[in-house]
Amino acid sequence: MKLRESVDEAVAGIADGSTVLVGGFGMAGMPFDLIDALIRQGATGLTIVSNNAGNGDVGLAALLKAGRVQKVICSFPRQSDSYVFDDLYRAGRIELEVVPQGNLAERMRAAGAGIGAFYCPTAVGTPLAEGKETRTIDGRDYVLEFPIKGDVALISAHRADRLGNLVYRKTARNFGPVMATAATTTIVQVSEVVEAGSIDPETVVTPGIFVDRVVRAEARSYMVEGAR
Amino acid sequence: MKLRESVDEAVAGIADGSTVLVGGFGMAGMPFDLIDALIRQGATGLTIVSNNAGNGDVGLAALLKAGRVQKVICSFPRQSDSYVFDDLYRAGRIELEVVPQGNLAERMRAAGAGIGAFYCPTAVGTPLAEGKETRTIDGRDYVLEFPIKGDVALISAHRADRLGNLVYRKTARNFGPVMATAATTTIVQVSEVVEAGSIDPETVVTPGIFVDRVVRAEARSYMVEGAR
Amino acid sequence: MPLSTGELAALVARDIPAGSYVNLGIGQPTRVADHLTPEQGVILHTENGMLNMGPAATGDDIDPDLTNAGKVPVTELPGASYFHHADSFMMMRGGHLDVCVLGAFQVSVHGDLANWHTGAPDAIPAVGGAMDLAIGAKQVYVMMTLFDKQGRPKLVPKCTYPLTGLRCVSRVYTDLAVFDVGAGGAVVRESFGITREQLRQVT
Amino acid sequence: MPLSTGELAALVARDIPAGSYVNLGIGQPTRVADHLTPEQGVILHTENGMLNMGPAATGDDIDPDLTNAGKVPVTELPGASYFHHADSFMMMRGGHLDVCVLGAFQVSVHGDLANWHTGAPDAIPAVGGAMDLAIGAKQVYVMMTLFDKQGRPKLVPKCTYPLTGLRCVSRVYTDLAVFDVGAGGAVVRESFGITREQLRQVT
Repeated sequence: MKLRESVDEAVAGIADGSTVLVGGFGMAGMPFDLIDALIRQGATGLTIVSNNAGNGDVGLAALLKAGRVQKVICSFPRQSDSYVFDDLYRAGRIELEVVPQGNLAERMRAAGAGIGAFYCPTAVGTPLAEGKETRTIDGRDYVLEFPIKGDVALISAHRADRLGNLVYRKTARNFGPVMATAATTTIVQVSEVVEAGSIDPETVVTPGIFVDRVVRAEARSYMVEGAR
Repeated sequence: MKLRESVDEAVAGIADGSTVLVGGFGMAGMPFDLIDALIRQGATGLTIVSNNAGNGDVGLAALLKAGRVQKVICSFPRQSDSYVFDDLYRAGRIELEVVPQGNLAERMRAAGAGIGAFYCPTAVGTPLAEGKETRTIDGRDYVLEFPIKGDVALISAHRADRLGNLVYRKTARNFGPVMATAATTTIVQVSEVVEAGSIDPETVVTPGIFVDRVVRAEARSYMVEGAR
Repeated sequence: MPLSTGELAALVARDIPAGSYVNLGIGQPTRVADHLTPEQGVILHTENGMLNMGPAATGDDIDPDLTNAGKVPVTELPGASYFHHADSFMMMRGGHLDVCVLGAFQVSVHGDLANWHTGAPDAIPAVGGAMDLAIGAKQVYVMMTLFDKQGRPKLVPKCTYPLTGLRCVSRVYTDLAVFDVGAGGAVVRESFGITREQLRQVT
Repeated sequence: MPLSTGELAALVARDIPAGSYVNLGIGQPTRVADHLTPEQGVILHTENGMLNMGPAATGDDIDPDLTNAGKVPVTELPGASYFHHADSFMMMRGGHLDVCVLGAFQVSVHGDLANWHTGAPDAIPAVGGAMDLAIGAKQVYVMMTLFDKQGRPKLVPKCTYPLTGLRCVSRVYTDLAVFDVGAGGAVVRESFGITREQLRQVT
């Protein structure tokens, strides 16, 4: 029931103004085919939560270029090839909230775990904590951080079974398992779909309970920045 | 450097008055051999954090019976065969802090993750939230919960490599991975020790960074309560 | 005719939507599993770290490393997964379970739940995962008798036993009637061997 | 003689205790890895979800799914493990890393770190994992030149650049000297081609 026939079917119904969690660390784990489908689908005014703000002209960068994104919440927008974001930002055409990478992960985990807020040691005394509540606990200072919940998560995994159980490949795992827990609707593109029972239950990384839609998509051969 | 020759060597140095996190859910995942070694080692005045408070006369129950435990922090002390704890408790010879099971897990995770405290939806309006700070966030009520950090964790896993990477077996996994992150010194008994590289890196459940000492111990054939 | 426990379990099972992720707690509600059909494709969660739990294990299938929340040996179904306790309770507390079914000492007409402690001064308190389930699952069903052994209703205007969770129960299945509970109070959905008039008098 | 970047990286590598779990951030500090010996048994962590990361990948070993924090393709060593971002940052923020080595714009003599933002009004802010590493690792080493391109000391009484973390750096490795920093101020451990008197004048 979770399997979809096409990436277009997989992204159906994403509403204008949605908060969309997008997996990937740079190119690794980026759900390219789902993002391309989202561009075709047409939803606009989106808030994107992702570690970066797009590379080159593909994936997240293509979505930004298409003018569908109102705000980006990320840890590291600036990269050697983030020119699409850079131009939009300098032109004042996109909002940016910079979040320390660990807070990005932990705030999404909090959303997935039902935590209302948490005291975090990161960013104490820095500009990124300005205006936030702080508290001293056992002699250490903390900043109060709130969950980041997505309407939708778009992630990429290596293999899924028909129940939505997922395994990933190497460091392409990154934000996928966390985002899967934090969104109302989690949509996953995978290289391979197998029967239930084909994935060793001890090795499942994302249990199917966190997954709503699965679609097989050819793994794209994308560039690795450092390998250019 | 993490491998120990014997369980007695593995538990060496545990101080009187330590907080000891003890893995297991009932019998499954209980580190029997490490607990027996701890009894021989002699540390006393211990605070034990574990889901239950011992079964029959073995494992945690034996440690309690030996008079080494001052306080138990657990979610479910009362079981069909928890008579050792029951007698100590009724005699006023042991302190008890009952913690909802999810809080027990999340408070240890918080200790492992550097979280100072977190707002939690569990137990709002119940006796277990009495005297605790509460806060309404986005219209929902939460209780403020603080981390539980261990001086020592004693856990049981299925297999370790020489770097301390661990995999578990079925529901014996339970609290092991969480406790491993939450203690200053994590001590693990395993059925099998293998060379580095023998465990598929995609399937490691507890990375070695959370593990300080590993010892091989014959898996005990223990009773399953429900199977009696 | 009042329903037997088995009939009640079957009734609950029938009402669980296809494809749901469900936790059946411990004790009597676990009998709901016997009445779920393969076509329903319901996936059972057990708090001690497993999804797609199968039936109780017998004979050579008994594995001390594979038990349910009641510590009874169980089996795994194809597509199962294992995870640690923080992840397991994340599923519960984060609102990922569709339905949980719990026993109760008392439920209030507004959905308050009391099922962990009788309030007896000499009782050893033990809560387990009850409070996490109560506040976490999207739908909390209670399965209980309508009256206790002393003949007092267990569906009450206000719980007198120590609470497990506030306004968390959505439906109460009893041997004599099924109720929706919540902000508007209790509403009878169906009854068995008791008239609505009689029900009104006792609840 | 002032140290070259390679010599400085070798110096840092020499000071990392055997068996340590270490994060080398991005950029220049990653060169420390080239000088670690197998006997040291140091295990490298990369924030994007891996322990026991190996050297950079070349040729056919390049795998787009296996990169370091700088998005450079790398390799895995025997005993590696992969994990998701929340677990990876748990290692950092929970105090499980023994050492991290970071670059810096400025470090204060009391150990404040500024390495994420120049403060230039037109710069696009980007923090990545810098703040998490700064507050999380047991020992935070900084590796930088002692002077910036305008000849101003980067070890300062008080940082003027936006901070990454407060009182988090324990040691500063520069081309001209190594300092311990902290509550008591900066203390020179060793110097290279500069006298202590000269150091006192500039820092």
